[in-house]
Amino acid sequence: MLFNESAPLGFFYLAPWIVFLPLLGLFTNLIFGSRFSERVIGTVASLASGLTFAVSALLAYAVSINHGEVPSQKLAEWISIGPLSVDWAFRLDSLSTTMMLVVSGVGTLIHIYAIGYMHEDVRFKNDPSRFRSFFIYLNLFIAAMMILVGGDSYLMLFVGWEGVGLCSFLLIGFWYEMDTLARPSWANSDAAKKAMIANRIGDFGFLIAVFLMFVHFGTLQFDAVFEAAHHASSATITAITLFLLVGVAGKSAQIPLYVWLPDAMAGPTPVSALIHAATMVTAGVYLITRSADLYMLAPAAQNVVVITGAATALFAATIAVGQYDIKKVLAYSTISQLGFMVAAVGMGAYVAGMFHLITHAFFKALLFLSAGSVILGLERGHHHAAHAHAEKKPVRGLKKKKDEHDHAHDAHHAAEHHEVFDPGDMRNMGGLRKTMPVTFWLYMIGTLALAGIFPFAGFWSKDEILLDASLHFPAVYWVLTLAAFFTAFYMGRQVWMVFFGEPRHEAAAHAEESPKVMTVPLMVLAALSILGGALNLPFEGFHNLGHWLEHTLHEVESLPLDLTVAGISTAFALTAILISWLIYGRKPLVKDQKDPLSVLGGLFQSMTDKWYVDEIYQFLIVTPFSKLSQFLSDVIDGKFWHDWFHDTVLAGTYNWVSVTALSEYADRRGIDTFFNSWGDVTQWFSARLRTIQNGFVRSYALSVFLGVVVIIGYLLIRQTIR
Amino acid sequence: MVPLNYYIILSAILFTIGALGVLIRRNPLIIFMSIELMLNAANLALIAFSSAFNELDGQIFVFFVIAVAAAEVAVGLALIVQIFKSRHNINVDEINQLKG
Amino acid sequence: MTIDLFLFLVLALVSIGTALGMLLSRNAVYSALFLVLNLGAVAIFFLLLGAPFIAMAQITVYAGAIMVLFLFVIMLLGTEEIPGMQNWKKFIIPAVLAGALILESIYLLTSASRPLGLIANPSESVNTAQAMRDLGELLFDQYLLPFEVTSILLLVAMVGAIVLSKPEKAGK
Amino acid sequence: MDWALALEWLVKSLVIIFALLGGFAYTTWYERRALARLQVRVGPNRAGPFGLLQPIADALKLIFKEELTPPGAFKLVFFLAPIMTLVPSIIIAAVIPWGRTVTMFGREINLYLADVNVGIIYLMSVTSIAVYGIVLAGWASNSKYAMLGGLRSAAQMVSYELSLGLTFVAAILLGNSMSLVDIVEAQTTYWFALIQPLGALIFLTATLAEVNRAPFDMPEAEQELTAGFHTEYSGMKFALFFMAEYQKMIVVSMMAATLFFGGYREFWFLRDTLLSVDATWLISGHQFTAWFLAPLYLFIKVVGLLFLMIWVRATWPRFRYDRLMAFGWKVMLPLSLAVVFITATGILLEITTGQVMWLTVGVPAVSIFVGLIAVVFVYRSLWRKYYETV
Repeated sequence: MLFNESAPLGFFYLAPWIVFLPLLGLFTNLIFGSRFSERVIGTVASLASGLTFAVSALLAYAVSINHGEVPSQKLAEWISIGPLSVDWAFRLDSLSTTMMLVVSGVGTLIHIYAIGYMHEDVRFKNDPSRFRSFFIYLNLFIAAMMILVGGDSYLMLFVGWEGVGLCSFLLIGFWYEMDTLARPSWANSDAAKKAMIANRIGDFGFLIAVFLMFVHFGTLQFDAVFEAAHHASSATITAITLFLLVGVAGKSAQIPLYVWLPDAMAGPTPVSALIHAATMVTAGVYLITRSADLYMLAPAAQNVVVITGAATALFAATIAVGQYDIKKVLAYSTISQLGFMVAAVGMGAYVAGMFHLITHAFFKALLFLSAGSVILGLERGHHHAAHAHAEKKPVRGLKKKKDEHDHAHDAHHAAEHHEVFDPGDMRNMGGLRKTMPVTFWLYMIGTLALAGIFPFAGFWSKDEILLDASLHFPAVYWVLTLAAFFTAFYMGRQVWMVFFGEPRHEAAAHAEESPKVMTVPLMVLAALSILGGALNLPFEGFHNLGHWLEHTLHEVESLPLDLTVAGISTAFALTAILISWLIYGRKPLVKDQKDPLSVLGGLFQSMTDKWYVDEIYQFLIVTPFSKLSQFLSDVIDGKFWHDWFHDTVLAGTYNWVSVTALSEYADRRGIDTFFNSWGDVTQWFSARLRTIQNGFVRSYALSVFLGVVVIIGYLLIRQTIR
Repeated sequence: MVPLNYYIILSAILFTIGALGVLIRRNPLIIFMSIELMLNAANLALIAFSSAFNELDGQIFVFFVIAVAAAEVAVGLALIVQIFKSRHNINVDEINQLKG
Repeated sequence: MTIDLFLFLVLALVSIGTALGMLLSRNAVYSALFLVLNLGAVAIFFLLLGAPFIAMAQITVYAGAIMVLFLFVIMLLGTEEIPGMQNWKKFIIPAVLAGALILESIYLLTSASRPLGLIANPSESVNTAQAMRDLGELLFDQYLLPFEVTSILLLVAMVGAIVLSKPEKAGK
Repeated sequence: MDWALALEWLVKSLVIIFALLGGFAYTTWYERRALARLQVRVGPNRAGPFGLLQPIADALKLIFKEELTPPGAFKLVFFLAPIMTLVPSIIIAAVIPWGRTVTMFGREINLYLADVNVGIIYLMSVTSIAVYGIVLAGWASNSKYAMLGGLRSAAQMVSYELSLGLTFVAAILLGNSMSLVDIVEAQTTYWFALIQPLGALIFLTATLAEVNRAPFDMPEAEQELTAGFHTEYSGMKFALFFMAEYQKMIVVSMMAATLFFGGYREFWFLRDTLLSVDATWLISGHQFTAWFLAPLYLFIKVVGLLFLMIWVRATWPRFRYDRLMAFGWKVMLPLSLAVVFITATGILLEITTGQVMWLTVGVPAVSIFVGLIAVVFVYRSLWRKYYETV
């Protein structure tokens, strides 16, 4: 039954629709999409996502009036084998509905944004037919994410986990036959494969954790697992939680599995914003929060989580400083912020972690989307510059005839771009403040939120994490504060390089503002980035998020504002911004000028080269592995098994047996002779019997009739004799 | 009160006449009719048993036999018409090769 | 001799006579008509044996549809008369076999170690609606699968007949 | 054997036979008059008042005419064919009820010859063997026209029998019985023609084809086949064919009335009034049921349905033969299958939900809808064919 009518207070029966609605949108576009215009496709997909948000809101409302006590909504029995029994059920509590709201809310805004973004992107990349698949993937992602956050067991969570992984793979490799600069290459599909493989390692850990749970607890349903965990040995719990952490490290890009996330920027920017910043990568944080009951029982594992998170936060922040690609900076920033969250949930500050997750979703989505706007602006500028050169027409005139202009792009786009132009490279930007004012102001809001400046959302959430850390893990507190300092610094660097100074490239000079369909969702996100802090203000009587999550997490500490911690972090952030102004803002970069930080020499070069992690992985893992494979293939398989064992031992024996023993003696002299004589006899008889086969159907029937008479006669005789 | 044996004997006689028809007639249509007669004889036996043992299953079986006979006749007659069209002759003794 | 037995003997004579008529008539149309009469006689047997539905089905399907088709084909092809039996010698063996079969059957049945029983006059049960209902329930309950299979068979036969009798397109 | 029972049967059989014979005679008169009126003529009006003696004059003429047997005809079959045509048209009336049980002369008398529980299948089997007479007449005449007419009629009647039989099924389902008396009684509240209008329409159309009436009078299409299967017949043998045709008209009208128009039951608006078949009349102190109304109602309905047939003949052109077969197989058969399906579904829904609305509203609505769809498709395909030929 789709509708569970026994559920209290109505709305719960809507739970399955959070999955069905995106699937509905998906299939609508999949089946009918080829006849739809882009506008309709985008509207259908956005509507599906938006309705999902509405349903999530209703569910959240239902949870709130039910005080969080909601039975899981069973949709169907999925697996029932022996002791293993898994239902397709939806768990509705404050935690999952929060995640649903974030995912579908941010997702909807990004859907709308993507209508505008992809319209131009598919044309710059010269393949408008992929517009539809993009939205199909996006809807699939929403559905999978909803399964992930809505699942009532670790297995359902894993299903969603794999589903989002698949979508991530599909979307990173969306332009699979080119690289990020639209040159023919397999770079993008390599990035997709990298993401897939890195995630597989993490998923492997997750799966082992699930297996352990099943072996030790006999169930995978959340409540049952938590209940059983109290009676399990601490070693078991520690093992489970550590293996879960491996999964988290894969999905949420923690050390050592983070390497896929920067490469994931190969996907279209809305994907980076939705999947690789706001929602999917936070699945790990959600998983730890969901498993809070388990982690509480394993302090050692918690410590490992904290250390992983803190190390990731600092490590990624330093790399971000050295990046030139506008999206790469944000990618490393995302890794760093995820480190914050993981550290927070590791410390047991689940509310702080979730709080940062939500605010981060807002401002990082905002930043990525604005970056996308910048990139598109540069693309347009590049185009117009090329046109202006080619046709000697003013840029303004072209802008009026935008529609025809788009067609013109389709037609002779490929011929236009001779030089390789990277619209994501910050060294090509500069001065966009004037040409793209809306984007600039939105970007500023995102930057301030990320840097943790009062009163933006990031300030409140980050401070809460720092405050928790200062109370429990002083060392970690300082690491995180340092990471926050770097955060503010690289964001400042980015803003100065992108928006201030003079254009360093013709494209930047001709850059154009994005259309409303892209900027309006950004404004919504900007508003959320400003006001998001209100979700959980650290004052008596507020702590809304804390009280809300209390339904699910049970033990929540509500810390008051600590002016020391807030002051230190604000001071650090302001200092960092000031330093960045001194380096990049006071004397803006000019064209082809080296980065001022290059004075640091090898240190800065290491940051730019990501601390050589990829190279180390290559050296430590990939090269030995391929060497080993080569060895196994060439020597063991080729030389030993194939050449020697197979050819000499097996084939030799076989040849002797077959040629000499069987063929010559057994077959030719024995069997052949026998059957040849048999055949002669048969031939002789058949020559006699052939006359019966005369083609007259009735003579056959006569034979049958004769048979009948004889059989009945036999019966008769038998009966008489007896 | 008719003994069941009488019905069976009648059925046997009818069946044999049908079989004879298949054996001695050359017109495929008549052969077909003879087959129908044989089926009919079998039906009679079935119904007689059904009635004697007071079970309805025999009637059901006859029902199926009738349905199958209808199908058989439809296809068979179509075949005969087709053969006639291509050979202008339907003497079964002369239809002893598969080539048209 | 009861009236049942009298009726049986008369109908048996009619059915055997018509069967022989079918076998022996030179003209295919007469053969078909004899067969129709035979089917009618057997249908009356069915009525006597308490199977009115089968009797009516027999008339509707056999006499009303199948034999009409036969007549139709006979007339369509104009093959009323194919010389039947010029050479009597050829038919001695089948005839002897047939005679043997009949004699064997009769001997088997009459010499059976125990009698097969009598058929009571079923006319009381013929006219109750319950028998029809029972038949229907049996058909659509216990014998549902054979019923469906038969329907598929009919469908296949229909398709086959249509394909076979479709006029070939010009040019092929 | 009860002699009184035998006498009763004999009397009832005679009543039916004479009713049909008389009905035949005056149906010809009826048809000629009605046809004439529809064509703004007068029709037979010389013999007797309103030409009422015209049938008798016709009969006399036909009886005294010379009978010819064409050379090369198969004499026995040629002689038997008219009889084989006539007999089914008479015996089919045996199961049609024209009233209910009456107490008369101290015994209960059923106003029908037989109420067998397979009454409907009896109807089917008799209609199905009715084709023999025509086919054999065509064949035995040893004439091309007659032969073609016979073949056409064989194909046509076998084809339309399927639709006819399936509409029978609809009536069986609705009446929940195969006994015609039960079916009539089941229509006390609603005529089946109201519940299953499409089924009734298909029934009427298929019966037109079964009795070879216009617009389905292919076997005797004058322009093509002179007179079809009875081209070579004359005199009384021809009269028998003639008789058979008109008796069949009467009989199928009775069947239609019985299966779809309430049979001998009163019209629905007369229910529970004094004019109901169940009503009890009180005349000079004697109470008796109004049984005699039943045959009257049946008569009225038959006359009405006969008029429908005549009307159709007067207004509709004849079908082309391939269109006729195509119509039978491609339109009538699917539609009648749909009728069975819709009816059965409606009954099932009524049983499972307990809502009579399914039957009284759902089935007619869906049937009419399906019928309209069929009309649209037929219309479009006709236009397509037209454009292909133009």
